[in-house]
Amino acid sequence: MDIQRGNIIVMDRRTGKLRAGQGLLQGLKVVWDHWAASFRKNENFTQIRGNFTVEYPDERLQLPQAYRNMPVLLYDDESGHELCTGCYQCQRICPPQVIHITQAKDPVTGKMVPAATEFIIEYDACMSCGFCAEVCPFDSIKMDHVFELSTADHDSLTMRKAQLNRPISYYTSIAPDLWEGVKAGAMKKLQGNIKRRPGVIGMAPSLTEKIKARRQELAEAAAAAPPAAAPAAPAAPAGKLTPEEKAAKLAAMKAANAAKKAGGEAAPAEAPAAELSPADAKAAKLAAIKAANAAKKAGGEAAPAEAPAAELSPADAKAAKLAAIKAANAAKKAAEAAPAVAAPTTGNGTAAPTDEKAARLAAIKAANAAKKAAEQGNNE
Amino acid sequence: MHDVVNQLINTTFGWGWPGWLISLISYLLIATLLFLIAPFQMLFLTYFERRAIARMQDRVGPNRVGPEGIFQPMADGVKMFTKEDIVPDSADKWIHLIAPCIVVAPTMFMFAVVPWGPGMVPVDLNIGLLFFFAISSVSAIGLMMAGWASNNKFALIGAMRAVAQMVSYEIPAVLSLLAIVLITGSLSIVDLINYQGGLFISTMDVASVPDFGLGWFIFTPVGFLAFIAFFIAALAEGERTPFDIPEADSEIVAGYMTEYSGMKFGLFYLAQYVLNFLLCAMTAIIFFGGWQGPGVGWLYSLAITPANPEGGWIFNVLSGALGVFYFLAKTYIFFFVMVWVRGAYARLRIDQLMDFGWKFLIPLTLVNIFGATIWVGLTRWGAAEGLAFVEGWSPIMRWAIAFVVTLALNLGTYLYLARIYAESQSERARMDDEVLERLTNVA
Amino acid sequence: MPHLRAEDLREMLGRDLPGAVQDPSPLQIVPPPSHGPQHGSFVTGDALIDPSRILEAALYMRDTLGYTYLSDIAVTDYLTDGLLEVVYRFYHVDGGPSLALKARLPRENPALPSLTPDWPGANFHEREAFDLYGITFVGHPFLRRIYMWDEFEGFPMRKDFPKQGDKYIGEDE
Amino acid sequence: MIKTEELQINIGPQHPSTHGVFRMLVTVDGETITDLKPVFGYLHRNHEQIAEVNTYLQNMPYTDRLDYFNSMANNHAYAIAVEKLAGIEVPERAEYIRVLMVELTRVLNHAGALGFLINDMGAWQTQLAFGMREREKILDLFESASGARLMCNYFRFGGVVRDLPDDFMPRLKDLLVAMPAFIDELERLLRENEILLQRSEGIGILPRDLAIAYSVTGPVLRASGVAYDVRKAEPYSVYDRFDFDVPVGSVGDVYDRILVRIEEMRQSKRIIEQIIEQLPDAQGGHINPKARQNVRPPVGDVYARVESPKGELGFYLVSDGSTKPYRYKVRAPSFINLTPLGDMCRGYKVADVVVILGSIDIVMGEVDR
Repeated sequence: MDIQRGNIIVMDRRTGKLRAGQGLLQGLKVVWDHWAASFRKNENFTQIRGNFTVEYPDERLQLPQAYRNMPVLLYDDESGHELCTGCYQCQRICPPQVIHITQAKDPVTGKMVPAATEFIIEYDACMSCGFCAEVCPFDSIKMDHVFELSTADHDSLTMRKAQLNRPISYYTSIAPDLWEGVKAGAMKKLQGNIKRRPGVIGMAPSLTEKIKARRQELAEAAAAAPPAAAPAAPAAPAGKLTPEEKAAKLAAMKAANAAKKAGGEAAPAEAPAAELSPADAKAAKLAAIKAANAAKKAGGEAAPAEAPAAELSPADAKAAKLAAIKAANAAKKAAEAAPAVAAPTTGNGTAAPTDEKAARLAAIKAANAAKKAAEQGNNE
Repeated sequence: MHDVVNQLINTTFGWGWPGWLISLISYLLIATLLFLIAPFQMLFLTYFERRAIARMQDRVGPNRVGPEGIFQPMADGVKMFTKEDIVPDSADKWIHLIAPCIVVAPTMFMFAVVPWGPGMVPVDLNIGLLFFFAISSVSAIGLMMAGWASNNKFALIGAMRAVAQMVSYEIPAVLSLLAIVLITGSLSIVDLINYQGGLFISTMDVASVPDFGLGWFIFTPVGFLAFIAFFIAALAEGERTPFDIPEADSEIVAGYMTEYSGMKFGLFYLAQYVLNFLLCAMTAIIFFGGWQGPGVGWLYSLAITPANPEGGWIFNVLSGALGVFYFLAKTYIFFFVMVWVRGAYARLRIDQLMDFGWKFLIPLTLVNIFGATIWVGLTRWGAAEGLAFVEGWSPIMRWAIAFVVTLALNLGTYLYLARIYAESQSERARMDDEVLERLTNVA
Repeated sequence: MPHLRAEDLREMLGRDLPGAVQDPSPLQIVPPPSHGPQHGSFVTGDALIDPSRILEAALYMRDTLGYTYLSDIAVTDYLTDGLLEVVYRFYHVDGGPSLALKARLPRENPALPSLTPDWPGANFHEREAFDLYGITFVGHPFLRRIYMWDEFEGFPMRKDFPKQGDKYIGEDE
Repeated sequence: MIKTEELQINIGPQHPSTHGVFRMLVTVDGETITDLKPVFGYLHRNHEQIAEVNTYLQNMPYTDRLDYFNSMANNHAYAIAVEKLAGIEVPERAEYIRVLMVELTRVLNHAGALGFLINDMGAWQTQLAFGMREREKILDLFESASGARLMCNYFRFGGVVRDLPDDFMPRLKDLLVAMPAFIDELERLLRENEILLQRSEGIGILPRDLAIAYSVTGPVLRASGVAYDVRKAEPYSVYDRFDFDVPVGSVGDVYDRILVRIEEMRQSKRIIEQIIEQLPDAQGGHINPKARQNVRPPVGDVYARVESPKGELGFYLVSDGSTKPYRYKVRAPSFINLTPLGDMCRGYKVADVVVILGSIDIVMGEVDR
């Protein structure tokens, strides 16, 4: 046959050469060269001699970022929320069908919530194909680099959600570039999902001590806040928003506002920080709109002033912030809390808010304090 | 040893024990010492081999147990001892049990005639070489017993291969030594070593050569060819690659050892490595002067010997230490060569092994014996033996002529044999008409 | 490089082996869904050969057309259409795309003449088809199960082979 | 004349050199083979049936497990088959990356196969260790690109799963520096070694016509003197853009198979060098963004094949219009190359059986499916 772009080479068998052991000596020479070179380490791919052994438990190779072993679930370090929404995409794509998801339900309304209450991966049957990580629209499921998984039995390789949870910071430590590529979208989606998660649903269960307790407090505060607003807004849009959620946001905004008032020098520092994170800004905007709506119903006189501001703001985060502040003010007025009690506390709390996170924490603390104060005021 | 014990008991303590008791005690001591040395050698050699071959393959080898993994063989030994000993149901239990012992015992006997240093030989038999090779072939019986008693087809094939190979390769091994024996005129291993003093030329051939202990047989054409033939035969006797056919793991699993486990398997291993050690030692002794080396002869001449009772005992120790060092160094170098060969080559097939032994090595060694006779004639004989024309040549001249003649003879023979052997092999490899017909008829 | 297309092959076979080529009927493959978009039916473009004359056609391929290289024998179980289809795939050693011969068999007691005596390379293909689909190749020298054990009952690649439950598990354990 | 009894030996299923759970029922007269029947199926998992219950994409990681030495080549064949069936376009750059991976796979496979072959001849793993060392380097590259060393699962319909990482090309160029040295060294070890020549010359001869009749493919076919390479015979992907030669043998014995494999590694290296030249100019990304992974191809059947390192790997797919293949048939090269084993071994010695088997280069995952 004729061949395009190439020839047919008939291999030369080198027959007719005297074979008197020179080939054997050549083989010995090759092996000797390797023996002699083996006392140094082989350094890179260009070398074919030298000791190649990586003495595994003592030294380890750097695993490439794309390395995939077993899937894990990510949760956000800051909020403690899992990225997973229980959308069943991974369960559907999984070739050996080892992923089993139970989606979370709102305990009150019985509706589906974008979170997974249980997430099981049978590691013993997982084939590490990585489809689940590829298909995950929320970038929640990622392939881990840990490969030392051996156990004495199959059962301990059935991983439940608590064992699968890893913080995002862990994933960025093993695959920074890969996470950088999806980070913005993932975090944006997460913020959207957090808002649709009532209470502590969707939080990494392993963080029980710290965040869950805190969250519980927020929930309590939220449980307290609606009654405070209830007299003014009896017909709150309950179906759309979870009351606790809204209340929490409101409280945060309120606190932020109070903080700004209290510490004049802290305010300028906080404003740019707020601008820096678009996801936060958007959330704030949403909260502001919601708060404004609530406030509109609560205080009739504030509504005409608020409505145009809320409508104008969508493009501008700062405006949203302002609107939120205004809404909070309105809400505050409606609640008739004692600002005098709240102000000193928040003043202390925001004395040195150097970074965004600390500021937010401070805000939450301040909000709690304010809420308590409000509660007391109500009770009295 | 006898002298030392005698000195200690009768002179120092003055107990005046009879000679037979002294002999008994001293030989018991020697035997105990050797039985301790043999397993230790085996342990060390396994470690040595694994490290060396790992280096050849760009690896590190065992390096976890103890410093640089030196205790790895101990760990393996412990494992061997604690393994369950499985005897197949249909095996012949008694023969299955005693076969490893029969394989191990001869290798221990062979230590009896191996000189370790000047004056350090357990028994100086005047037929030492013969004893060595006679005893070594006893283990073939053990191998056959092992293969047969296992009642396993792989074991049987392995045993048959082992016996065939051992029997075949005894012949070139002994024939190649025969050339050396012709030159030295003695079957005693001690004489063989004593012959190899000198500096590239043996003092026995040319008396004026200074004695640096370097008059090894390897520096003569006859000795060199004999060395090549003997070493190849030793590889076959010791079942080393490329002749590890009896236990060809890629073909017949483990040959005669297939059905053995635990310490019985360990005994086969022990026997094999001890045999390898002894064969390397023999190579070192016969062709590389054994303990001969610069300084040993001079130190030994100052030591206490029957010939020189006034020597200093310190020279006994020094010459012994140096001699043992030379001897072991040479032996380990040969073992390294064995490992090296194992690292480089594939295994021959059984029929090719037989071909090589019978059609190449044996003619080669026969020609080498002829060369040895020429050597002896040209260097030793004179008018009395009918070689009048050599009279008047200086010893160095006679040596040089003998060197050239034997070199030409051996080289020519080697090349000629290599050519016709290669031709015969490629003849075999060519597809014969019968095979071709069979293949085309299938379609 | 020879470039015979499937249509050419059909035409040539129709000319040189009259009666061997059959008209392919469209295959439904799966029952039409009760709702949603309808799947089209499948009409093969390859030469469909009368099963009893498959050997003849294959030898024609080899000796006349020079398609000496029998690459693959694939069987498909069209349960809905009630037939098994065997695809023989031939190549020319000089290169070029494949030519396929297809034969349709009833699902009950399917039988075909074996190609193994002429193409020893068909041996394992046919044993596999026998093992997994139960097609008997008449004239095969050693028609035994190739993957499953000899005592195995049923033909596991058939579409009606039960996917659940295994009667072989539980006997020993 | 002494009457001898024939002995039946089972080489395998548990045996050091059957390359997996493979059994050869050998009848020997002394050491000479009079009959040999390959028996397999110990690893049978009805791969084709599993594939029928999976979607098209879900089958991709299963193809990795066919011939676990060459998962990239398996991916390629399957991806081509589905793309042909569903009419998916592949961007140029993706094609180059695919061919790059497959050619690396070929080097890797042949390095390993030669090593195992010499191991079967009784060498104590030195050649294997050298081959494995080069294989490890290539696997490192695979790992950095695909995330896994063996079960790469790198190909998707319309491209590959992700583009090459930044450090891939420098490491590949380093590897190409070492590759000729490695191949030369292997050749020095194998080509003139008298022992190896004795073991391989004239062993397991498969004449040209018989090789075609037996449908063997790949290096085994080419060693028999048939210059049939799917890359040339029916160019797929971008193989028509590269210059490379097809090595063929003249006798068809084990030695020719060794020589052909060594030369194929050189040719693969040539292709890789051309890819490195042409890759920066290639159009498109690593995957066709319009290609849906959850394909639903139109009703029909398709057969697509590639030149896998072991031979012609083909996938026959029948679509019923759903997301799952109605029929999925693998034409496995190892499986078909085993067909002539019995005839190749008859008349040779027991020791030759493992060598001939090693020269065919089978992987049981593919044979048993």
